[in-house]
Amino acid sequence: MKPRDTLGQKLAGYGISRRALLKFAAAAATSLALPPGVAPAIAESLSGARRQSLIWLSFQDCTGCLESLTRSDAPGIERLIFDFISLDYQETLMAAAGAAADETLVRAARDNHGKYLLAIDGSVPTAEGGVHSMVGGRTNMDMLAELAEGAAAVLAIGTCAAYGGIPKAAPNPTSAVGIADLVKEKPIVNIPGCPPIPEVLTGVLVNFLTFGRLPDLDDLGRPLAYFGTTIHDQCYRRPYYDQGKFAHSFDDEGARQGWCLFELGCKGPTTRNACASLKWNGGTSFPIQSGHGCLGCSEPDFWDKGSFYTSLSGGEGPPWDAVGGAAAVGLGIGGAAAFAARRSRAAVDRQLAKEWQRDHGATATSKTEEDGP
Amino acid sequence: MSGMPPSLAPAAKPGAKPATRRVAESRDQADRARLDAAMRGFISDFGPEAAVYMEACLHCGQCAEACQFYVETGDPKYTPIWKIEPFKQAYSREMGPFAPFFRAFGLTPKVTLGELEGWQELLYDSCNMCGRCSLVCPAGIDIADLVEKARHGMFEAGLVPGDYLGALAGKEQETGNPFGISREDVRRALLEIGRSHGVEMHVDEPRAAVVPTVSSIDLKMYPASIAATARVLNHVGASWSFRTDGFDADNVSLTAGDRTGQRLVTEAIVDAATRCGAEVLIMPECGHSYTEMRWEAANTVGHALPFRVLHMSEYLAECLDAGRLKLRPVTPDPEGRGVTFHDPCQLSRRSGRSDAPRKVMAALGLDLHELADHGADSWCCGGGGGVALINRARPLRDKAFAIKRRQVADTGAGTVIVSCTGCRQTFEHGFKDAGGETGVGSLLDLVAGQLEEDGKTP
Amino acid sequence: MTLLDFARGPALYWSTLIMVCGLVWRLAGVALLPFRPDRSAAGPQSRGRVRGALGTIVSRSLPRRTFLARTFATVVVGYAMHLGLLIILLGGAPHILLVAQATGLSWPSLPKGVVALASAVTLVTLVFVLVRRCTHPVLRLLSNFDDFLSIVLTLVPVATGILLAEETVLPYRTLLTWHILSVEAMMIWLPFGKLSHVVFVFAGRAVSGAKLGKRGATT
Amino acid sequence: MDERDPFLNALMGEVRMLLSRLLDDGGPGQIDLMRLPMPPERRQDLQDMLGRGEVEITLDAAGTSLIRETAYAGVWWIEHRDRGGRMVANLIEVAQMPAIVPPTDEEMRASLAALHARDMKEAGR
Repeated sequence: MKPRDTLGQKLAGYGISRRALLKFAAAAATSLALPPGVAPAIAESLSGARRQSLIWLSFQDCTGCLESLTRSDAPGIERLIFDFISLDYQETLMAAAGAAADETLVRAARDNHGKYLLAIDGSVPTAEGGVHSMVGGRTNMDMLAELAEGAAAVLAIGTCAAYGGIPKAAPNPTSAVGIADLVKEKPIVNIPGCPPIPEVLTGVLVNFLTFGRLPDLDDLGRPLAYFGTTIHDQCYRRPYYDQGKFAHSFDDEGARQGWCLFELGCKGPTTRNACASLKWNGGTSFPIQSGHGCLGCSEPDFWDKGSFYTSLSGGEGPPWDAVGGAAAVGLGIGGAAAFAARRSRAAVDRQLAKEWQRDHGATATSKTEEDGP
Repeated sequence: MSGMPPSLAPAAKPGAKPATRRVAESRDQADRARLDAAMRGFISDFGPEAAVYMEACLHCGQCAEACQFYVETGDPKYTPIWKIEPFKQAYSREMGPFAPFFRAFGLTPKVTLGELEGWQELLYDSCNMCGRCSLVCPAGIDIADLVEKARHGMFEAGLVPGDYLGALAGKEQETGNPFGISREDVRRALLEIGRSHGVEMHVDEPRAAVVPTVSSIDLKMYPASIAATARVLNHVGASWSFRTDGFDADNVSLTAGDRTGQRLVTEAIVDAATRCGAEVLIMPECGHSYTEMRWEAANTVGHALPFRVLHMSEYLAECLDAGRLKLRPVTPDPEGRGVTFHDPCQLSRRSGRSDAPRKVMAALGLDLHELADHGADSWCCGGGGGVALINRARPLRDKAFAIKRRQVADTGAGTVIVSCTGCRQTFEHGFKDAGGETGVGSLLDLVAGQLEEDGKTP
Repeated sequence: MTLLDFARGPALYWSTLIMVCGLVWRLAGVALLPFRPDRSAAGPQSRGRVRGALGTIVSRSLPRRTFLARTFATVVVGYAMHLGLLIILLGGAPHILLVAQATGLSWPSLPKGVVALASAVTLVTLVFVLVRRCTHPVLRLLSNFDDFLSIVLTLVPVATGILLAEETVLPYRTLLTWHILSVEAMMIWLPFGKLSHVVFVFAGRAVSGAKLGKRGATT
Repeated sequence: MDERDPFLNALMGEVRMLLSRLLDDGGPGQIDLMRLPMPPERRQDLQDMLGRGEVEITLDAAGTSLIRETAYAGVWWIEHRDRGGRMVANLIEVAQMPAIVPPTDEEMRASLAALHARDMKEAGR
């Protein structure tokens, strides 16, 4: 092992001190929800970790995820992790193009077979054999199948890669799917979000570098450390929800007072993500803090769950004409039942009238005729 | 309705076959046929109102707490709404909005004749149709009304209890009164009462503005009440007459569930009163016949009645208001125990006229001690709804009467004033069976004894 | 489609339609039966059929003093349960929102604590009602499957609603799913069972109130 | 501030427990404040509660860190910031001296070697 292959050496080469690494470890422990006491152990482990090869493929995506992960205006210490990672192939970032780029990919996959991490942003189109998204004449489906085979683990970055995202939204013309729908044999970690929070990817990488494995995942394949609680649970506006104080429109007094946005369609209660604690843009803010409800972008099928401005308790009730239709059907059936009952009653009345006629003849001041049919 | 107004129609022909024939026949009918007859009887004249009641029951059980038969026995089978259970089932199967489904999937078992036989006691022996349960029901279900409809079904199936009630109803159809007294005998009896009580009697006058009716029970047991009726009407100077062609207001058929008989009795009285140009028809001191005539007769004959129907105490109150009835106050009883008053359910609760008898009592200067539950809240004497006519029900009736006895005792009053012959009988029996010493007095008799004669007819 | 999506989507859609259809069906089934006009003369103290009907709708909500001694438990429990349900339905912020989205009508919500207390009271009374129905001789005699199902179908949404509001035991999303589904089950059953009393108690009161009101009798 | 904020009282209790453990030689302890619900007001209240001691260290390593002794000796308030000035970790550390401050033997040996090399270089000049 060459000395520069460990992070410690590499950091030293950058002039990064032990204290800086320790500091980063403390931050990583915080973000991974590990006890703060383990920071020294993380630092030590990181310092001895080997350089990790990472191959990044972009499929049916908008590059927003990559923007989110790389466009940090003040590159923090987690930036170093990316530096330490050998980002062997990333079409958007790499200098190489054309055949040279392809060659890079082939070499990286061959040299680190079984050890590299495969990161993917964007969904995979499957309609018509996957021809809707191709790189260098090969479909995304093909590339995924081939490269996943040699990967140690797959990182599905962003909601599209994780669950299909916007390309999968109805009517889903390309039959887009998430990575987990196609890759069955490899461990997959989903880092959903539109875009995902950069710190989450860092945390997953730290976890992998430190402990050599992926973090604990929830039932939707997301790291529990970041997706274990709902936005609602961590939201600073939560006390207003508990007090029943809600903004009813985006410009009312409640909105100005910073009350709960539940009624304006905030999906916080059903969305698991770390936005409310890690926040965005270097911890500046997050959507709810800036006055807009959570869209639930890190949840599967978030685009197809009705309006972003329909509150959670709302749901999709039937429109008035359908209700009217149901009432009309009810009237019809009820009317038919009443008609049947009327007929049987009328038959009884007729029979009684006949008996009356027989027994009392002309005395019959019939009462049966005056009742309707 | 037919073109001929009922007032011009001939009275029931003497040869007309009575409904008892159907009762007798029904004994031999196959169970199936009797069941069908029961359902027919039940659903005939079954309209949206009764149907809403059927749909509205919550099974909350509060009606039990309003019924003296449950309260005094603690037996849940006396829960009022339970008394019509087979008919509720029949409704669900035959008439309800979901009837086709109930039938198709057998969700409600078909009522059996055995069940109906078992329900006979609940529908007849233990229901006064007093409407107290109707008043407590949070869904406003008029259970008394439903029991009346259920009895129609029971009658059609030949399940009227005992020969007593059935036979009374049958005689009523033949002669117009439940005792089978002929018109001529009635006429003789009335004139005889006039003679023996020294009061001017009007019978079968061709024209009369006021037509009183009586209960035939009075004819046999309380002739003084009939004399009192005549005395009061003479006193107020009314043009009045008894009509032997429409004389008995008992309408036992109504409580038996015999709609044919009920209609014959009602029509006979309406026709008689119409024929002599009556303005007022006075119902005797008797409950169910009053509600029948007051609230149902117009629907039975198919047109608004050409005269007003008043209970005797309503008529007395009106005469007081008009200044035609002048009364001497009663002498206070030496012990100063005062009196209490038993509200007849049909007048007070079912028709909203608790005020009328009280106005009369006030004019008499009676020291009235009200029962704990009075007016619309009054408990039934236990004899209403024909229960008084069922011999085997007497022990149960006595049990139910206990609550009335307790409430009367609590007032400390020495006398219970009643204004209904049926109640009067039940009270007398009830006090006798319990060995009590409380007296029972008729309001009308009291009034007749306190008339202020101002030089008119003595 | 997750279960929650199903609950909020097609299940809500169809349960609403079934409820409306069933209620109209049942109402029409009784309202269209042959009606007989009442020809009798009104009583001297008559309030008329309309005032009688409306008055009784109100008056039967209030217990009559004479019956109270014997019906006290039923009345108190009935009041507690129905007021509790009313507070939950009309005062709970998410429920107001539901109405607001369906109709555009909105009103201020009650503090969460008040709604929580009302929910607790409602739950306790519903359990009491269930137990009493199993033990009281009259209620045991009267009760059928419908009665028990109706109570349970009311109890479950209240219970899941409480868990949902307190966010205990299970994740919010799971609880929300079951809360919505349980309400939908109740909605589907509503027109066909005893729960239809939300309409029929008032219909029953109106019918007998009209009759007795015309007579001038106590309603 | 509300002196009776039960949350902060619990936190202070934990600090007391960690300090007592440290004295029993149970080693240093940390509380990660960023994982706790800490709106700015509450954070300020906590800082006010802990007060300020005599020592304050600024650490310049990949961004600035503030290490400040509280009014309670042995209880340290630590804020790590990255180069952009954003807080990446916020801890209460209960220790004689936060581990990040004193240099390790290895570092001192490296320093010694560097000094030695410098002397050699000066001597050789």
